[in-house]
Amino acid sequence: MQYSPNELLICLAARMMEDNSTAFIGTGIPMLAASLAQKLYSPNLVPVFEFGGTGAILEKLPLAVGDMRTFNKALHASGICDIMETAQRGIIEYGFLGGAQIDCYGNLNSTVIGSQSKPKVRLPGSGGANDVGSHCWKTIILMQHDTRRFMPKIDFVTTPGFLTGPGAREKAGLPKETGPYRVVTTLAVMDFEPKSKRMRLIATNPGVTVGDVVKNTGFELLMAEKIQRNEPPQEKELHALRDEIDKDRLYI
Amino acid sequence: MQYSPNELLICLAARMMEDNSTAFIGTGIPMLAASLAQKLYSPNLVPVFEFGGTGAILEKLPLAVGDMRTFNKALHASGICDIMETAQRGIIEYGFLGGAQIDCYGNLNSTVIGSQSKPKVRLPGSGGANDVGSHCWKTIILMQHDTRRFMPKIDFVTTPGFLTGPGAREKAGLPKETGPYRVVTTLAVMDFEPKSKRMRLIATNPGVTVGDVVKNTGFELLMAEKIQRNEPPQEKELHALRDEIDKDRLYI
Amino acid sequence: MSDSGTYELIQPFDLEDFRAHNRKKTKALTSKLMSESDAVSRFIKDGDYIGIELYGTVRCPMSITREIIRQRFKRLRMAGQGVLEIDMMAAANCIKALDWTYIGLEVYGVSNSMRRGVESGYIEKVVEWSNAAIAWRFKAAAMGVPFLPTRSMLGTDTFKYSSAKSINCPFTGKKVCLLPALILDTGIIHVNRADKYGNCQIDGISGFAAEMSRASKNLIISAEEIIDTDEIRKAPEKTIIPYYLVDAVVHAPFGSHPGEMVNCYERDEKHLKMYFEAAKSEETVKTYLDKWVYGMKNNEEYLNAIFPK
Amino acid sequence: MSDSGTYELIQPFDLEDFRAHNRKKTKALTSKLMSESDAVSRFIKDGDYIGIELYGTVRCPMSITREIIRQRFKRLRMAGQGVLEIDMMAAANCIKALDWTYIGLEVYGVSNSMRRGVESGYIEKVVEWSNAAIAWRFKAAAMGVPFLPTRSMLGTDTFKYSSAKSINCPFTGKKVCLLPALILDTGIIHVNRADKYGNCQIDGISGFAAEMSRASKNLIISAEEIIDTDEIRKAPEKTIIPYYLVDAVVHAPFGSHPGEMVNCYERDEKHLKMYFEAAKSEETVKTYLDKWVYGMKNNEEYLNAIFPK
Repeated sequence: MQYSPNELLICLAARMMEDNSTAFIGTGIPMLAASLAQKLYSPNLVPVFEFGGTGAILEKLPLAVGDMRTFNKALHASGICDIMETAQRGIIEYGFLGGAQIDCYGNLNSTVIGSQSKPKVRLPGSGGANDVGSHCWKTIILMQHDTRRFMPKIDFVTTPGFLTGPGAREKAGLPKETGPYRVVTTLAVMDFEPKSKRMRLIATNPGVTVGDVVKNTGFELLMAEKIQRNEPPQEKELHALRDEIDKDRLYI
Repeated sequence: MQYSPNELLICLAARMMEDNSTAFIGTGIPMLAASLAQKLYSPNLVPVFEFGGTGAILEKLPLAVGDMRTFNKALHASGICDIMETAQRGIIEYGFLGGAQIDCYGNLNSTVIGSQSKPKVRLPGSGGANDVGSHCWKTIILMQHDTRRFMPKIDFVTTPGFLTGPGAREKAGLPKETGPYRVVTTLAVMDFEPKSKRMRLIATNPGVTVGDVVKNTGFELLMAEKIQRNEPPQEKELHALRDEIDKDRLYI
Repeated sequence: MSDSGTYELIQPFDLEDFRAHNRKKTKALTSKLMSESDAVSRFIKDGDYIGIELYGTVRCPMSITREIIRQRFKRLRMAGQGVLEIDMMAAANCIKALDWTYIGLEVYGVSNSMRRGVESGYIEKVVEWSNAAIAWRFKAAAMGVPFLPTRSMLGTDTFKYSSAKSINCPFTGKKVCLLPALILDTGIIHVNRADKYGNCQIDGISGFAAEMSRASKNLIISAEEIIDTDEIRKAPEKTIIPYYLVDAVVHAPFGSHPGEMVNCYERDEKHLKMYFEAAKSEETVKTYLDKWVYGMKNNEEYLNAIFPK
Repeated sequence: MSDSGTYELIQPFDLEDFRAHNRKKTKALTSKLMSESDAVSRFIKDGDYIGIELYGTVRCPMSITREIIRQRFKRLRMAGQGVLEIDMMAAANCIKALDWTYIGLEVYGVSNSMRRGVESGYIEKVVEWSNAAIAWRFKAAAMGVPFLPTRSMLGTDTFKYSSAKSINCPFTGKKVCLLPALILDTGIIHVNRADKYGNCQIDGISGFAAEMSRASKNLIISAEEIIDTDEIRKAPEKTIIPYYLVDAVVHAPFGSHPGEMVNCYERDEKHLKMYFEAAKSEETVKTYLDKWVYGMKNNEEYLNAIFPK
């Protein structure tokens, strides 16, 4: 079956969402992935939306992080401070992040290309990304994979990955044992090698070689001992996505 | 007409409550005074109760600072943090306080007689008093008047008056232009002389001489140029108190 | 220019430990319904630091309080903003140390049980705070931060006999008081309604329930009424305490008796007077406790005695 | 060990001045009903620092936004967590400086109007924050304190290009970020319901309305519906913004159009797409503004054009 790069990303992300876990859901792909996960894999996934919705049943795809669908039949509807403080207290397991640039420690830039005071391209900024990346236990980064995005040095650290390496998060005052967990891209899935905290290839997407991934990564990528192959989107996944979750094809 | 010392205190306090002003109302005499004020003098008095009630219509006398009557037909029902922060932002004009001991700067003790770690008499403690005395613009102190209470040095400063004198509140970090406004007692009404911040007699109660007040005050009391005489409780006040507000005579 | 209250923290806090604890708590929808007895024995151990949310005699979890006394704890540490429940626990010698703001009987005067406890030295340590300060300390923990600034407590002995600190604000240069986070081993809150998972609704004002629930490592909820989760999902903005904070849900009709419960019942003034009269001496309060607390197997038996059929 | 972001505060705060201002505001129940035009001209002047509460296109006070553009402000300073409204104000060259967290068009991509404003230098100063940081800065002001601590922003360029500071916590010794209070000259919030005095109700989630309303020296409310105060008094726990915070109440049905309003209407996707398409270039967005903003006398005229009879 044919599928788009976004559909693949959505399926890979949805499969990572554990049942009975809390996950911070942002606009776009995470919303589609959470909807798909609730439908197929994790009916008791607890989606958390930054403007106040917790534990919604995602019957209709939310279009914004504060729309009615983010607290549809929810267990709790509060506000942004309550949600962000809940994350700061360690309640929220997963967070999903995107970005324009990423380095080998998983630091993310979504603020600016060029200098902050005289930008070449002004990007949308942190939004909740810095908070999600600071407080959630495991952040999962979703990105397109090419050398303009996977860079040895990014222009601006909007959201903390492992900063300058082992121990750097703790030294900066960030909560213990938090940080990037997976990087899911159009080409592959990476984790972070526990000692060096550097990005490591663990699985390639269908039709993608290790060489393709290396060629499209602007820094040295560590290699897992055994590199897995990701399953392509399955029929039931694509059916749920196309015919139920995003019938109007707003995203896919 | 006969009246009790408490009835006099209630009437004196009620007459001080301005219409369309916000007033922090504690248990006991302030509740009776606020009810009386809403009935006779200040129908638009906005009572604020520390556990969350704002703008209640005091049809029945509250018995506790969090009972249903404190938010009867109220404009807003929140919680203690919201209310205390509202005071900290400068929204609340009046606060009413009591205490076991007071000094010439209006500092109040409601914590302990003797030493804090080895008390002779352990008292109920600050409660909201320290907060009210720190943040409200004008605090009105209600007390019995005798030398065991009006002391040159109190055992413990629970709630700040003018501390050690002019400028001391500001130096301590307390908000500008706040502090004790009146001391209303069973014998008299005092204010604080603006320059020295020391307690000053401004009016005596019916049947009380200036000498009586001085004799019952354990520190040197400043004297206003002209000392007023307080009106005794009037028939309409006593009628409202006895036959409407506190029919069950819980307080009077 | 920085300054410190004289006392060490009765309950030192560790945000990393709190985060790790919060992470481990289940996020699954599992029933937490249990009896007062199970809730107390499972989630409180002697020596723990506990907190009870209430406003005076209003919405006070008395069925849980009586169970705590029944289980004869002797060395509890507590945040004390209380009336009836704390007087009773002091009378039963349950308490060893206190973060104290107001403990008294409101219109019925001082708490004689607390006086006896403190003046005799049975209660070993009392640290002073204001009401807002205690609520803000819960709020600091609820926010997941080590402290909150305030302009309360400055310049007073309340500050001097606390564990607060003051600094010059790095932005304004002016003095400000810092209140340390207060993370409870166990919090206890009585609510109007809860589902079996612990999603809670409170009518009217909400005191410090939102903050204290989020500041508790373990949280015992007693509820006048157990409702279906569908009712929760119909009005999620009414949920003031979400289920993932909660460890035990106890169905406790008249759970605040002899105090009152908003929208449910008023105070039992007669019983209150009887208790406060008894509380005046060690002997008479013992007689009260023997009859109404130790003498009752559980809350059902208590209610049957209060409301004989 | 203490550290500071590089930027000076765009909006320095003075808690004493804020307290004095709050004291002067009337506590009387007086009608504050007025038109968009009066609300904006009375409570905003050029150069002011303003804030708009919303979540993306949801509950965004668009009728007030259009009026701000219509009155041709040129040097506003703003807290920017925004989508449609801030893109439009940038397109109309209303903004000179920003505390920026997220400004973009969500699924429709980056805000080209902001890009033009920032990259050309018309917008003179941009200071970085996270979403929570901006909300907590409002919360600091709402609490009446100079700052709030957080563990956000640490270790990043977001901190470096902010006006935050970091200190070692006096209790734990560990590093913590301090967020300075953000007191708005004028806040603007769209609600489901308000009475004429300004007591407001919001359905469902409440974003940062509670915090921002309490952080505003002047507060403009627009409401889908004006209700009687008796309705407010029947359910005082629903009041999220009490009247004494409010200076203007504007009756604005479809006030969030072309965005959505919880329980009232969904997004007008067609109009949104038309706008976002227009916003791609300076010329086309000018045409849009000429027609839909400058070309309309007031919100009534706008609504008549949107929903022709």
